[in-house]
Amino acid sequence: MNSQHSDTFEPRITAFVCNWCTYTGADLAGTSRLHMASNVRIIRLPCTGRIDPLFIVKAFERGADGVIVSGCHPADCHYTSGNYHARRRFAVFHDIMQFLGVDPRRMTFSWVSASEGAKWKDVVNETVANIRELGPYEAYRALAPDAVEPWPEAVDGLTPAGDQEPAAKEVAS
Amino acid sequence: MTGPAIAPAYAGVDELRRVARELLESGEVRVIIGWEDARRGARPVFITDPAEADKLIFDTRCVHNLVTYLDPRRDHVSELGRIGLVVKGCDAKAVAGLLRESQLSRDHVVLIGMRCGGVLEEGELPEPLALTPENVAPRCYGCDNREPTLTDHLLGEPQPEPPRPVMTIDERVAALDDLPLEERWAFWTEQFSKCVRCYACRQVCPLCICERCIVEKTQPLWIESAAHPRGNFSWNLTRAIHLAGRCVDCGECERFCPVGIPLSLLNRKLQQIVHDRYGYTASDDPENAAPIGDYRLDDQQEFIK
Amino acid sequence: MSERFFISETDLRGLTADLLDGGTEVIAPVATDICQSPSAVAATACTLDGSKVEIDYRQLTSADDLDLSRGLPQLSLKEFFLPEHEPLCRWRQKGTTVQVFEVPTEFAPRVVLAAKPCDAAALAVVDKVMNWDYEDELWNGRRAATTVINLACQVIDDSCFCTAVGAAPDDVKGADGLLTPVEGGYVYEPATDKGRALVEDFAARFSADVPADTIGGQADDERAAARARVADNLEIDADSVRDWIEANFEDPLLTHLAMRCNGCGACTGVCPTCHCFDIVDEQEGVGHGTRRRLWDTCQAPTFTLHASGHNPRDTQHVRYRQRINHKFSIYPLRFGEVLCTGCGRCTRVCHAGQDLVEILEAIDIAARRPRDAEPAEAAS
Amino acid sequence: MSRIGVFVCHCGENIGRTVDCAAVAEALKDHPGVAHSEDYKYMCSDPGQALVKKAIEEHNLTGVVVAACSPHMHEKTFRRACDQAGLNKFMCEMANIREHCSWIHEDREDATAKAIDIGRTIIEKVKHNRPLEVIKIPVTKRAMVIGGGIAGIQAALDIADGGHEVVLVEKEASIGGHMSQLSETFPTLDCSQCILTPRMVEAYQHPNIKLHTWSEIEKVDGYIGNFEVTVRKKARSVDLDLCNGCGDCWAVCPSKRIPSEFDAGLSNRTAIYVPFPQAVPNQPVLDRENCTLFKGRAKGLKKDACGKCKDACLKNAIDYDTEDEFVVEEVGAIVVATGYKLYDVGREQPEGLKGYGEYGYGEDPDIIDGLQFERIASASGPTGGEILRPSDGKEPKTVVFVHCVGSRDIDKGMAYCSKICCMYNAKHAMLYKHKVHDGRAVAFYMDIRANGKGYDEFSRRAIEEDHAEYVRGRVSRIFRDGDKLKVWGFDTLNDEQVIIDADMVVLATAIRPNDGVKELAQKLSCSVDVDGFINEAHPKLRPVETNTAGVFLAGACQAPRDIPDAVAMASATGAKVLSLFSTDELEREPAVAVVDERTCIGCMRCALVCPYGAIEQREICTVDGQVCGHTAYVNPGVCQGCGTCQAVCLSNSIDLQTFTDEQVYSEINALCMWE
Repeated sequence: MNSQHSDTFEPRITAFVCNWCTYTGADLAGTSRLHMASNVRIIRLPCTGRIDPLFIVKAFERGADGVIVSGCHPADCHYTSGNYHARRRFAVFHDIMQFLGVDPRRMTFSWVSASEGAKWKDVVNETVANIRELGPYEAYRALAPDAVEPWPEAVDGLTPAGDQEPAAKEVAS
Repeated sequence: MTGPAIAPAYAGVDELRRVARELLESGEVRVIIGWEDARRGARPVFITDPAEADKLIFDTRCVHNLVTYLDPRRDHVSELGRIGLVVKGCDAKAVAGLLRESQLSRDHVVLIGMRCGGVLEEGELPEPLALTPENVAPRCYGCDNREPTLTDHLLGEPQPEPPRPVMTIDERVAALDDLPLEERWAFWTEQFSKCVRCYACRQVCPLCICERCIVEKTQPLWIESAAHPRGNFSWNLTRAIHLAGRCVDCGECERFCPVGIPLSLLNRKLQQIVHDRYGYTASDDPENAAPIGDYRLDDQQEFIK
Repeated sequence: MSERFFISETDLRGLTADLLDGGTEVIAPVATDICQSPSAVAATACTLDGSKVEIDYRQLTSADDLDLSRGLPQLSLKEFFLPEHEPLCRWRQKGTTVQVFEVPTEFAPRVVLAAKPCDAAALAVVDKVMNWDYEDELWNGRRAATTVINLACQVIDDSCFCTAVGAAPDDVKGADGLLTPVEGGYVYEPATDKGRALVEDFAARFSADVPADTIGGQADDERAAARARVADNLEIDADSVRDWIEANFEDPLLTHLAMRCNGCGACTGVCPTCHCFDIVDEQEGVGHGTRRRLWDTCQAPTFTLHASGHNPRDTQHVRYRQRINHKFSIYPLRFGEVLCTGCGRCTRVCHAGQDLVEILEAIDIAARRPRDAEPAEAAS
Repeated sequence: MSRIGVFVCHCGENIGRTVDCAAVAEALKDHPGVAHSEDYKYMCSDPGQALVKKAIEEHNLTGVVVAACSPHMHEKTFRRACDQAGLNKFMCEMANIREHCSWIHEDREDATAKAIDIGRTIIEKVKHNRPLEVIKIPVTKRAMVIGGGIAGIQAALDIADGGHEVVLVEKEASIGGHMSQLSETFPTLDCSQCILTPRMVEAYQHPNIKLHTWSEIEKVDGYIGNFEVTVRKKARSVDLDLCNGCGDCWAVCPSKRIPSEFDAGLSNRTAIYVPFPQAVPNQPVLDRENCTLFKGRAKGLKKDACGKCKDACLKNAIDYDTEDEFVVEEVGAIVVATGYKLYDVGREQPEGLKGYGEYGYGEDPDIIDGLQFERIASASGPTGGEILRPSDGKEPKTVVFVHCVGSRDIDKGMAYCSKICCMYNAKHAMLYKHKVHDGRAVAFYMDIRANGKGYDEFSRRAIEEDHAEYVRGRVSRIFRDGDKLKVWGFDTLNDEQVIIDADMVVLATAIRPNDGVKELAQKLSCSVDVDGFINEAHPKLRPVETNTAGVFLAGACQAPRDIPDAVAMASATGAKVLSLFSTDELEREPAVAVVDERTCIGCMRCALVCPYGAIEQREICTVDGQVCGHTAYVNPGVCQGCGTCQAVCLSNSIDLQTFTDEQVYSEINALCMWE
């Protein structure tokens, strides 16, 4: 990913956004041609209420350097109260993660409405800038068993499944 | 060197034995769950025969939160019939939690509440020791429910406050909070790396009542079940946040942890969070709604852009 | 056992240093005062100026860390042969082609020093199931690469019962040699070729000149005394226990033993002979991941949960009975020895008060009782 | 094993310019589970859709990913195409590489890499999509219209004429709205009341229309096709069944100095009153806040201080003890037509607005707003249609009209254009000149926005035929100087300061959403925009729909609207509602939560957070029928698919179809490719 910039750090950021406000706000940023950093990958959900803290944890596990969670402003929730419940959940999660030693700047929580394409752009750019400053999330990646069980050397070609035994042995040596 | 003195049993043991006997004799309950004195110290006991009611004890060794046996999924307990349960104040909060979450009907259980003056950190001792700052269960300090209100019988006499432990849990949490972020991370990842994923913490928790724990869900595998640091971080984090606003601070998770992870620090931090943000403290009033699942229009949101 | 060597305290440390210098991994009990670590402030078990020693088998980084004076480590040696989790293979996929990487099954030589006899004996017991219908290459590879040297047990408490299940505090079962503490050092008795090789490779550290008054005298007395102390805790007839359990599977005694069990599974984690594992595929992303095996516990409902939703062991007392049944009846009937070496960890670790000493005693009493007598009372 | 087809759209140049679509299609070919991948210039065109259909058949695809625009744009299009090709339509998802990629990035390499990632994410999701069937729910063929202005009346009439019952709810005592206050209407200068009142009467008498005036929306439950709306009928103190509107009550009312809302404060009314002579229903309401009797009761007087109206009423229609009444109306669709209010530009400003203290509005009686001028110009107004200034009743010889007071002013007012002021100012100037032939009408304007049919001609007529003086520039200050109002302005075309001695000033104050719209929107689960207008579902393609299915918008609740626009929107909502009512059953997306009864323990946390009350506790039984526990159950007809229940379920025993745990997990996985 982002291999074209191998010499500079390109943050990988996952955004969990609600369908009605932030996703639509990001659409509006598009229709308004608001240029922004390209480091964010959006995962669309119906509502912030649907966002389980495990999503964020899993994103870090999968190598995200930062996470954005964004949805409708209070009182704007398409589902009336999903974002209020999410707000409590995120507050608890935010605080406990900080207690565990996770830099809160790794997680951006924001309200971006369907009409706030420009705000979405700012949230994206600010988060990217913050994470760029913090650097890759090595501390979290160090938790991976990969850190102590490195992969065998990468190989160019892959062998068909039926043929795997010799190739694998060769690689493993 | 002289150790702490041996302390007498708390007042109310005789009453406890009498009430237990009467409840069993009248058939009001089929089993009394309380504490007994065994080869290795105090432990839970299930009494079905009124003649054995005298086995019951109540002293500083009665650490166990027996509410864990009310989990509706413990068929071998529930099939005995109506339960009489001996509870301390902290235990009664867990009963309230089960009632709140529709896991128990109030008339299924007779609660025998004991006025409590605090317990030891460990109950596996041949004799009840007097509480000292070194041996007292840290959670007992500042306990707000030493006389349970969610009871059918309240026994014993008012007890003095337990001693202040050498270091309270709040002080330990504060000490961690004062560390730089990286050191906190190092501390917790080291602690979690000890985890062997036996799930003792979950099994003994009176409020970990899921039929299938999230960690056992394999499709998708949100939490890796292998005891590597990554899986351990997710597991310990998730266990803790699942108890946010539900934890009653009985400390059983930490006591049962075979590798000594200081889980009560995490639990206490979460209690502080829900208290500071939502003004919620666990109580033994089942009508007192838990903070997660509820909201206010003006909940703090300073962390949201 | 005719061969006996003396090794001084200094030479044992020197031997350890030699091994480490030679690049051999050494595993031995290490005591850590957890209250001295920087994070001690927050570790609830500690007070600020307090001290709480945890003892574990660890891979040594220095010979100085070796601590031979302590009791049983928290966890058994099992984890060095069957790790809590280990990769079995890893895969990658591109399009429809899949590449599988298998893990190596050959391991570098290593030495376990001062193993507790109950822990070493457990290796020999588990060897049988690991080479029964399927030969476990990873287990066998680690076993072959490892020299295990026992230290005769000195620290015995009221949960030890190795002598009741055919082991002893000075056993060499499953080990390659035995160290017995004597004045100024240890008497070393090799039990296998691997054990003898240690003497050959580091001949300078050993002396064939064993002080006559130590072994055969004082040390033997201490070994006998240790055995007697363990035997005081529990004596059973393991064969009749085995047969009684098989014949009385439905006896209420077996299920009522487990009333207070929380099913936490801590006992199986700390048990040196519990060897059940689960295999999971850990996806690490799209098209790649690791197949990993990890400890499992028969005390968890999911252990026997069928895909249909049916669970043959769906309550805790049935699961607890399984644990007893497997250890003291099923395993001996199939492999000729009990799946327990009497280390007592399960009892010590159980804060609910499940006490294997007490339970085995109760079954033994039931087994000795004439067949037509009243059914036994629950141990509680 | 999944067989996913990937279709990368160039969207002409829209995507193709910044994203190398061929490279994206090529890269995704090797993604595990992809059986086919191609790119095409316009995927949404007929030939493009044909490619999708052909590939589904040829490659026996189990899922389709269209990498193109936002799902909000064309998801339906491609799902339909899949359906036609025999693939369950819920096996098709959009990868948004236009709005979220090509339009917001410039670097081609970056954008292409990101487009590939986006494609992978959605491929991973689709691999876990499941074929679903649409949910069918019954429709209550009865509509509610909230707001009885011209938009509400029109919507109600259209739906009622279509054969369905309509409940029209109006918070004032009479329907008619702001249009009833207007004198004449642009661009035809026909009398507002002449065209409106017949409509009001028609609505009143229509057999399919049920009218609740002096009523507000208390609560909205349910969902499209099946709303339950609780209407608060405010205590009117007058029994409408008995009252014949004779007027004896207000004739005797001692409180006679209450500013009339209808006359925009330019005349007074009594405490028991009919808002205006043509009111519908033409029956009075008792304004309890200003009534002597109720003021006395509020002070705790034991004996009622008045009672004259009750004594005067021969029909015995007045009852001081009526209370608010709640009526639950079951309807299948709701039209919101709550209209607007004018920006009160005085010194005291709520909501962080700055106001226009320098214009002296609210401080000098001769500085008035547009609606007040309407009343002055109206034949039914306080002056009988004569143009007389409020302070002394003299005919003003110089009237200054100020455009854009609060509109198009980011600093002190609103950013938007209020749309109707250019036209009504031209109208006001003309009405004034038609009545005061020797008068001078001066208008300060920013731009003339007259873009409706006949609008430009109309505003030119004001200048060319009626000689209104148009000064392009802003007014900086208005203040009293003796008998005159000094209006300081600047003429930007002549680059000079202008000072006008005016007798009266009319401020074209901005249009704002009506009071209470935000609260109403919340009850309807609709969102409001930054200015407080209710959001439409799509600004161009779904302008009268909201994001809440079954709730539609007409008139100025959505944005400033003139009468033709409001009526057009109203008729559009009528068409929407009638088309909704054209089927007995409604098809809904199966994006609903489903409980796994095997692992649910019935803790009911899900029910606690469900905004729709869609979750209930259900007993579960063993095979022999014995109750052995309880679990949660989601009513699929009520569930709206937010998924809040799922995130609070500790064991993840509830799963939201179309956004399942497996789907989200897989999407996150796509972050980490081994390449």
